[in-house]
This record gives sequence, C-alpha cells and structure tokens, in this order.
Amino acid sequence: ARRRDSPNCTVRRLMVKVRDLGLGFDSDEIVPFKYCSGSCHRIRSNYDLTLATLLQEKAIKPGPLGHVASHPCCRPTRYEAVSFMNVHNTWQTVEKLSAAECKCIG
Amino acid sequence: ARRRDSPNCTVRRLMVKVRDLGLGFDSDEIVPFKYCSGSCHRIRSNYDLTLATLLQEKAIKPGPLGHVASHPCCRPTRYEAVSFMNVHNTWQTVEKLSAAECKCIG
Amino acid sequence: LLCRAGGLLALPRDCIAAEKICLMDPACNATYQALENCSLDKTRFLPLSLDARTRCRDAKLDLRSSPLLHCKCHRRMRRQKHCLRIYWTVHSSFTHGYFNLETSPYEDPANEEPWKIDYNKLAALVSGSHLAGDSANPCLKATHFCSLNKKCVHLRTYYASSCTKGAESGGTCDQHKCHKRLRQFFEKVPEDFTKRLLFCPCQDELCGERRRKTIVPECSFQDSIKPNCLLLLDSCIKDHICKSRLADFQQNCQPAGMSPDGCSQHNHAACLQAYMGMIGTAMTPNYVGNSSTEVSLWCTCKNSGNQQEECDQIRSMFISNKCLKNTIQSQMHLSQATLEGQE
Repeated sequence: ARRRDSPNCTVRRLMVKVRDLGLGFDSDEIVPFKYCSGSCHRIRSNYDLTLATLLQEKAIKPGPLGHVASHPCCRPTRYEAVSFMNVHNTWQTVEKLSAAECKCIG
Repeated sequence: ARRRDSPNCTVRRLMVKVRDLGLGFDSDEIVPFKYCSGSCHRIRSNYDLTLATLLQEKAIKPGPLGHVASHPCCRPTRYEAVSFMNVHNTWQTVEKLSAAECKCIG
Repeated sequence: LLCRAGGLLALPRDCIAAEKICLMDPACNATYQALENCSLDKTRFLPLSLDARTRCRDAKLDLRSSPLLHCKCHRRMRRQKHCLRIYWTVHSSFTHGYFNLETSPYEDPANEEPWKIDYNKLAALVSGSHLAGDSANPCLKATHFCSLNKKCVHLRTYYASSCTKGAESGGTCDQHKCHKRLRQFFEKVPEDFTKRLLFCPCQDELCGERRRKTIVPECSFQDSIKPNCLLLLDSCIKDHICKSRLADFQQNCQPAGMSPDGCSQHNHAACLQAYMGMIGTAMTPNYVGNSSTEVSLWCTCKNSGNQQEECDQIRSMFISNKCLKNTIQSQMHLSQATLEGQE
C-alpha cells in the first residue's frame, strides 16, 4: 500500500470553471482538469542521490525557482483536449489541457 | 543572450570529493560532478499554464515535496560514469553519476 | 434451424448470430446468397427482370423458417454496421415503398440501456458545488452534469473538436468524421446526459442558441445551399446506418391522430432515442432556431417537380410531426421539473 506521507506519481482530477483556467477563455462551463502529482523518489539513480546530498550540504544552491531536480519528475506522458461552448455559444477546443496519464520522467 | 535571473536548462560542473558524493565510497580523489540546472518555463503547454494558475490560486496544493511540476523539468538525457581508486588502491567505477547532457523533459 | 440454449430452443436475437446459423445449413445458405443478389441489384437500382423478381420472392418465402427472418440489431453493439447489412439483405425484399421502411432493425429500446445513472445524486453534486453557481441556463447546467461523467466529457470533446477542426481557419470540416463521432456520443454516453444536453428547456435565446449549436450545425449538416429533401433521403437510403435510423424513427415516432400522446407506439422514450439516432447521419435534424423547440431537416422542397408530395412527406416527418413534438415537449417538462427539484 502506498506510504501515506508521499503518494506515488498519479493522475488527480479537479473540476474547474473554464474561466479559472487562466487561458483567457470566457465560458460558464465547468471542465474536469486532470494533473500529475506525487513522488518519484523510488527510482533515483547515483546522479540523483549525489545531487540530493550536495543540495542538502548546500554545496549546490537550487536557484530561485527550484530549477535543480534531484529525482525524476511526475509529468504527463499523454494529454487530453477539452471542448466547451463560450458565452457567445461558439465551440472552442483547448488542446493538451488535461493529463491523461502520468509517469516519473527524466 | 540568456536572461540573468532564470538561465535556461543547462549542464553545470562542480568538483567534488568522492567521499562527499554520499554514495559510501572511501577515496581521497576529487571528481567532476556535472548536473542539470536552469529554467524550463519557455516551453509550457496549456496544461502547464493552467496548473501554474491553479497552484497560484491555491486551488491545488503542491504537497510536501513539491510533487506538482507546472513546467517540464531540467533533467539529464545522457549520463557519464566516473572511475577512481579508493583508499585501498582499488579501482571503482560509479555508473550514471554525472550528467552528460541536459534537456527540458516532460 | 434454431440454436439450442440450455435445452430450450432460442431464436438468436441478433442477425450476426442468425447469419452464422443459416450459413451452416446448405439450403438456408443458398437462399441467403440469392437474397444477397436481390438486395445488391436493388441498391444499384437495377430494374429486376420478371425471372429475378420470382427468384427473390421465392427466396423470401423460403426464409420463413430461418432465424434470419426475425433477427434484430442493438444500437450499441459492436459490428452494428455488419448486423444492419444482414438485416437489410433479408428485409430489403420486403420494403415496397421507396420511402416507407416499415419495421426498425433495432431491438426494443426498453431493454437497451444497461446502465442507469443516479441523476439526482449527480444533481446534488452539481448544485452543491460552488462551481456551478446559480446558472439559470438549463442547457449550461446540463453541461455541468456532463462534466461529472468521464464518458460524457471525453466523447463530447471528441465530437466537438473534430466537428470544429478546419472550420476555425475558414476551411471546411470533415463531415464524415464529425458524423461518426456524433453517433458515438449519442450511442455510448448514458441517455440521462444526452437527453438533458439536447432537450434542455430554454426561456431565452442565448440558451436556445446554445441548444441549437450543441450538435455543431455548421459541420454536421449545414451547407452553402439547402439540398432538396429527396436528395437527403436518397443518400440516407444508400447507407445502412442511416436507413436503419430512419426506419427506427418512422416506427417509433409515427404520429397517430387519435392517440392522446400523439404517437402510435405510445413510447416517448423510444421516439426520443430514435430522433437522437438520426443525429450524425445524412438526415441530421436540428432546432430551426434559438427561440422555438421546432426541429427540422436542413432541406427544401422547392423545385421538386412531380415529386412535390413525396418531398413534403419527408420534410413533415420532422417539422410537423405531432408525436415528435409531444415527445420533445414532455422531455423538456421532465428536465424542467428536475431542475426545479434541485433549486
């Protein structure tokens, strides 16, 4: 069973107003947004272990936006589009909006 | 020219004592450790932009170890091994220790 | 030639199974091959010689003891097209009129839908969630329900994205693909969702326009010039799926003047399903505008020459069909009642 504290990389689902996607679409519809979340610590190489140590020892500074990853990252390997009608009753489709499948990558 | 504040994903180099690699090797040698660091914000999909918005709006909580990546991650796409002699003058080689090439992945 | 099921002789219900049994029997096999030639000549509109007509009639009579005679197809079955081809091979010899297709090839609608959605549970989910807000637009609310069902969301995107592809950049869409995916949507998504999306009760034109645009009219049927309704029927009859949906619609939405509910079959659910079955075929019907619940085919009867009467008959199947009108109205009242029940 998955350890409670850091569940493995998986797809999660959230109902979101189209307007709240932040992509500039004006629609009152709600769409399911699926994203990847979870740990990828189980499959770390020598490189990852070394990098984690050096980060911990502050021999390496991660930089402002955490641009140094000491483990593979949980990312979509397949995407889904989502279609909806906007407030002008025009159909719109957003490609690659939702994660259809997640894996530990890199 | 690369913007100073968030340089793109690239290989960086650090000289490290074998003992400080944290892999349990007992050697006085120093080896070059190459790792990947830098931003991958340039190539974000609709998925990434949406996820960044929802994280910012706290509609999604990133979890303890930041397991939600709203951009591809800067990771090695090729590795290098490193060999050295330990304190007993025995040759040892650590596979996949260093990054030979870095890219934005996922 | 009946197949033994658990000791009881049971008629194979679908035509693919019936065909298998028939082909195993030399006599039935020969009859069936003869009928295949009859229906082939018919589709090529070749005039049957007297001899050929006699052969076809005899083949038809020989089928009386074969399971093929009473076999049917299911709307959501795999290899539906193959099943319908078999059905029309057998039944094309029986249809006299060019227009009246008589019986539907589809199994009774009552026992068709295996899953039943607890719609009220979903309704509570939507009205309870802060997301839905207090939208007064029933058609919009129907999309909120749809978004809670994975198949509804996925197949709605599937048809909408392919029906709008190409059209945004001023090009033309792929109508064949659009039709296929519209049919998939109405076949695979539970009816509780499709009915609410298509027959939502609107009080204003904004809602009416959303309802009219649900099946992407610009791609699913609209064209620069309205075709004659006879042309629409012609291309429908040549396609087994469209022909079957039309037969189903004629059977289940047959108006009956004296009947209180306006329908000869007294089965609004079957009529609704048959109407939705027409969507994604050459005879795709839709609302005529955003301020009425009238539905029609996208065709005209101008310049019908001596076939004016047949043309009017085709057009009135939708635009002035009392059974269909009552069916749509009753579904909208049902939806309205459900919405009011949730507020």
